[in-house]
Amino acid sequence: MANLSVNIAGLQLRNPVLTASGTFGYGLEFADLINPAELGGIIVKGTTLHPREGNDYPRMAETPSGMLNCVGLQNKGVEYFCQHIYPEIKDLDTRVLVNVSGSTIEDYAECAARINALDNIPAIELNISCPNVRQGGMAFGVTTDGAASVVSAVRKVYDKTLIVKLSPNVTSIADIALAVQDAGADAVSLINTLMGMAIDIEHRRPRLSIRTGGLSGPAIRPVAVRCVWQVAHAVQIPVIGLGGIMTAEDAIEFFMAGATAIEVGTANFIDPTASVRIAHGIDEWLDNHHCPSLHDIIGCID
Amino acid sequence: MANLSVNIAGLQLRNPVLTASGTFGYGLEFADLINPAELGGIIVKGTTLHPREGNDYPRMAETPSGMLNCVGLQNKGVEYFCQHIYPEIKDLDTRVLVNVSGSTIEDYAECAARINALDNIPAIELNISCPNVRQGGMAFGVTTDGAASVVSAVRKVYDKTLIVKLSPNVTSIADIALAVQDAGADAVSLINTLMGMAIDIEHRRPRLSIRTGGLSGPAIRPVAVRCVWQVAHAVQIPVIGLGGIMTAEDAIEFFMAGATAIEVGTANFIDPTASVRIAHGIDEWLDNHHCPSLHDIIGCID
Amino acid sequence: MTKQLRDLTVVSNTALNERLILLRLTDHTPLPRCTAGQFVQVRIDGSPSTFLRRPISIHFVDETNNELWLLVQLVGDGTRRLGQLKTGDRLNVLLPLGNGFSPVQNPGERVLLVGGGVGIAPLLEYGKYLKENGATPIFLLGARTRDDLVQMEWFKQFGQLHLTTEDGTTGVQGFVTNHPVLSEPEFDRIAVCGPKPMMLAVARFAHQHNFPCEVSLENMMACGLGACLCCVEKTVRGNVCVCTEGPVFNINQLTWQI
Amino acid sequence: MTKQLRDLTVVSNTALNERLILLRLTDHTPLPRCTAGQFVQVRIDGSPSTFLRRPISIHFVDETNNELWLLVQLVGDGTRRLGQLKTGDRLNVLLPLGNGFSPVQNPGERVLLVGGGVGIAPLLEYGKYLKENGATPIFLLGARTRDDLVQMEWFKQFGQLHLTTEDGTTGVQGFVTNHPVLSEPEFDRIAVCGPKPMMLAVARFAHQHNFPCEVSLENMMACGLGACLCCVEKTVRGNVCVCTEGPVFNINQLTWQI
Ligand SMILES: Cc1cc2nc3c(=O)[nH]c(=O)nc-3n(C[C@H](O)[C@H](O)[C@H](O)COP(=O)(O)OP(=O)(O)OC[C@H]3O[C@@H](n4cnc5c(N)ncnc54)[C@H](O)[C@@H]3O)c2cc1C
Ligand SMILES: Cc1cc2nc3c(=O)[nH]c(=O)nc-3n(C[C@H](O)[C@H](O)[C@H](O)COP(=O)(O)OP(=O)(O)OC[C@H]3O[C@@H](n4cnc5c(N)ncnc54)[C@H](O)[C@@H]3O)c2cc1C
Ligand SMILES: Cc1cc2nc3c(=O)[nH]c(=O)nc-3n(C[C@H](O)[C@H](O)[C@H](O)COP(=O)(O)O)c2cc1C
Ligand SMILES: Cc1cc2nc3c(=O)[nH]c(=O)nc-3n(C[C@H](O)[C@H](O)[C@H](O)COP(=O)(O)O)c2cc1C
Ligand code: FES
Ligand code: FES
Repeated sequence: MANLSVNIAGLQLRNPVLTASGTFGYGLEFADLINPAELGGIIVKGTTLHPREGNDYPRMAETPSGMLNCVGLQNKGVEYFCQHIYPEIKDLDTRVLVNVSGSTIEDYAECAARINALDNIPAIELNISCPNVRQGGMAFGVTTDGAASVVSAVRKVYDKTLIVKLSPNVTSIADIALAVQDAGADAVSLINTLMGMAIDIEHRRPRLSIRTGGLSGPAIRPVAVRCVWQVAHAVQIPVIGLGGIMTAEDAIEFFMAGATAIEVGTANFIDPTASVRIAHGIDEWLDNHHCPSLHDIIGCID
Repeated sequence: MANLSVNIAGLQLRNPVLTASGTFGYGLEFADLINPAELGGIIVKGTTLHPREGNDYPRMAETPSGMLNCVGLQNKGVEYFCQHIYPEIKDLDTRVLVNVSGSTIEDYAECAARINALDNIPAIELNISCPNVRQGGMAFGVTTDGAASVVSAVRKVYDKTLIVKLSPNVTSIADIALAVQDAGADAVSLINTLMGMAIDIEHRRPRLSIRTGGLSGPAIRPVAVRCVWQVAHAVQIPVIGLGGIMTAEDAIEFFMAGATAIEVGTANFIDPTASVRIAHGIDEWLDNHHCPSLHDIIGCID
Repeated sequence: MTKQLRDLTVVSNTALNERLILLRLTDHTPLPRCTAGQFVQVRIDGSPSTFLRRPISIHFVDETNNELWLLVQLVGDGTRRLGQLKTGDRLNVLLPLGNGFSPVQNPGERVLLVGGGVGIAPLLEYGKYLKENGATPIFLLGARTRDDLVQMEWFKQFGQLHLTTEDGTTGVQGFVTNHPVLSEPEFDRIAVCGPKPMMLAVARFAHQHNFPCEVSLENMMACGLGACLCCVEKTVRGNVCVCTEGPVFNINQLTWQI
Repeated sequence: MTKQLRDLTVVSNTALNERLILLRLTDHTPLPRCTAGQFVQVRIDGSPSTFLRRPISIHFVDETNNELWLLVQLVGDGTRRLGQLKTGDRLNVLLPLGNGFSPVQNPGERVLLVGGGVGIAPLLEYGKYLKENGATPIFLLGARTRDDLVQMEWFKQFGQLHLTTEDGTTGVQGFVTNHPVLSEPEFDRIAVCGPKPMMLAVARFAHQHNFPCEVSLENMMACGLGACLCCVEKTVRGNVCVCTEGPVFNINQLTWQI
């Protein structure tokens, strides 16, 4: 048993494996299949101030080693979350984080403020990078000014661990990371999905209802590893890595590139036990390579 | 037999299938396996003013449904090309285009000017998007000003069809496309590779000699289709689409997204006859779908 | 019903015609209880172009032999790969998923089960359940041609069989909605599974005659667990996940134009 | 030699030990002429994680039976997939590629062929060629343990056999460079294929004794045709493609520290 615990700017995790927002529901969906106590934490669905219906069906298309989605932040709003969902998940034996999305800076801040009041939510992940709704925050996430302004506003009302999730659909993700660090982020997570599109040539129409969507899965892993490596070398705050992680070996790539923790997303769909399997696999890998602690490999690629 | 001929800003191609630069050598490497007369054209390797050794080995890593490369524009320089290679390829029964790369605006322009003098090279593809050399033009390709300045300089000395190849590693590829259109490009081709990285965890080092490289292959196809769709809806000049095209059906996606021609890259490595197979397949698809001409489907996705 | 992830063993894989296979699966421990209309998510190994699991209805549960049967139409790389499985191979299956067809509501009720194409799959198990629980299933099954009407000996065991084929090679020529059994309708309710246009037509018929009607949807899925929100159907309650709130819906929950 | 793309048929696929297979391939038309040391690029079908072709040396050409033999070590998903091929399966092969070992230079010349691990693969064909053309091949083959020294009956037919194993289970214990055959060297030249450290050691030996020496490199490849420039090796002439200018190089062309 290697020491797998990590600390993300005050957020202590028993192991570095989180489940990625939008791919693990509220954790409850996987209750029959995995034990949350074996995870570092669960990041629940993108939550917005007001309820959202999301985009029309079809919302998904399979692509080589990946998938496109345009769910569009369907959720019942923060009020419903606090009233009905929080009570069901607050005593899960793991860290529960909320992914916060919005359309306006005020929405982001108000939503974050509401969650700040929930005792058992030790951190939020601010999604300024959703490519799937016109007002999904991607507009904020792609400029340094936009990103900084959302983060500053949320920082004012949110006093626990503030993780900001970055988009890879930018010219320089390191610049955005620096901007959110300066605006008060405690950590960054990356990457959100790459913007993509697929066409049903028989019907001559896009495969997704809103034409474009977010690409996830192993196809994007090389891009994600590159982004994590770039950002980890640019910022001082912890980096959480994700994008196409299917196995413990994939996760190790992210640690070596500089990530302190990782998130498992699309892999949950192919193997609902993926996150736990990966957590065990990391432990085993470290043991086999005589590393007493995960910190022995974090950022070892210069 | 559908009508497959297309015209890219004066460059007449007998069919819309080109081979992508850096993946088909000078065409001669495939002489035993395909008949160039069945192709719209061949885009030869990235050529620079001065000879280049390229990057150290290893230059390649396989990734899910794709590969990373960091060849780094190895070539013998434009002088050698004109003296020794041009004579061997100038009478190929297809269009031969040269992909022009550089480190400085002057280099680009001088290299383009030299090729302008070659009678049987009807067009160049200006590579302002190579992620694999520090001075590979990507610095130009990621800002509208940088892109415009290279294109303006080349436009002054190059009077045949000028295609500009764009990078997907930007926040808004449509903005870059508009900038190069305004600077005098006759057409744009996209996408070049996505910047990525892979790590050999056993040896704790990057899999590529210069750490990062360009991701190509089917993994990036959804990103490429999205970029083509965005750019085709932004510019007035023809768009050449590429990125992960392995089959005729993949190519059709690009036409529907707005491409007038396509390029086949990484597919040549898995099937050296891929480009010809795709050309035939497009013809067959159009016949089966009762389209007398390729133009019946170009840009049919709004 | 607890969801489980199991490596099931292929007992047999039989080509019923050029496009349909019957896959019989078993395990060394008892299979979980399943309800007719529920489905499973199978992991496709060894198909380079198939990335996600594939949802397949529970065709039949043979409790005596601890077998789960799947009826699969070979349409793309994933299902074709299933077609290559051999006796003894393992198949990773997530099950049981979703909500099935309604339980028996009145003893003796007559339930019309309408299936089209591979949509007949879940109706066998439902027919068996209905018969075993005192209801009377009546099958109305349609296909393009005779060879596509498979497993008929099995269906026969549980209820009356009415058939249609588009080419008239067996049963009544035309679509299921052309079958005379619908002209003197004495049913208590209807359950349908098949291509969308067929389900729409039957839903219209049911609506006109005021029969309660359930349809089984086949929206594209990623997780099958209610986590990804990819499989949503617009309902009177807004977008809901077909994989958890369906795949079986009463038509009065849907926003179809009927 | 014209390069060809062929769907070859598997005549047999034999596990020689836990990690090595012998794949015998044939075709209905005569196989192209190949030179010892050349290689083929095989397309791997049905492996979700394998994207590119895999380069494999020509192990042996059985002209009488129109067979091409490959000796493959199962190291990753691609080669493991080759291990699953069955008699009658098709394998898409691009061949012949690269430049092989030097032709016979003097009648009667004594050529030492040094192979380590699966690096013995190309040496069988080369040994055959040398013997058939009036030279005298002498094999020095090394492996970890006895079971890894496969195809020995075949090697024996073409020349003297000297063996080493790291664990001493057969032949001399140690590495090939520990073998006494090297202490009284009466060779005209040397050809080597195996792990890099072994090739380096033999290259050093050859250099010291002024023997011409050829090594066969295994740089990672994408195209195998000289088109992608991924497989380069630094040489005295700069970076050159191993797939077209090699895989066999005279050590005086390389920039190795010897
Ligand atoms: C709840 C549910 C139960 C199902 N039960 C069965 C069953 O019992 N037997 C059976 O044969 N099939 C069933 N299906 C359909 C089956 O899941 C698809 O045919 C299968 O996923 C296709 O996979 P593939 O890789 O072979 O084809 P692909 O290559 O993925 O697709 C081939 C073609 O089918 C289309 N397609 C794929 N999946 C779907 C879908 N879910 N809805 C609409 N179009 C689709 C694709 O767009 C494509 O045009 C069911 C689907 C659902 C959602
Ligand atoms: C010219 C040439 C001739 C060859 N001849 C033979 C032969 O006759 N028999 C044989 O068994 N093998 C031969 N090889 C090696 C063979 O190509 C690789 O073992 C094979 O590609 C591995 O594929 P895989 O999918 O099984 O493993 P992968 O999963 O791709 O790789 C497994 C491990 O091997 C490493 N690896 C893969 N390819 C190479 C390579 N080319 N060089 C160094 N490391 C690599 C990977 O980095 C990884 O660590 C030859 C290679 C070349 C270039
Ligand atoms: C179906 C789906 C829904 C998602 N929803 C959200 C979301 O609500 N908020 C968010 O920040 N990211 C969301 N994501 C992005 C993932 O959290 C993750 O960043 C991305 O999928 C890359 O990781 P992966 O390749 O491991 O899936 C979603 C991804 C998928 C596939
Ligand atoms: C090995 C390799 C070398 C390449 N060299 C060049 C180059 O010299 N100039 C250029 O513009 N693009 C180069 N590219 C990019 C391709 O032309 C193409 O834009 C990219 O690979 C995406 O297409 P694909 O997915 O079909 O390969 C290279 C790509 C590969 C894989
Ligand atoms: S398939 Fe994921 S929610 Fe239904
Ligand atoms: S493998 Fe492509 S040039 Fe050698």
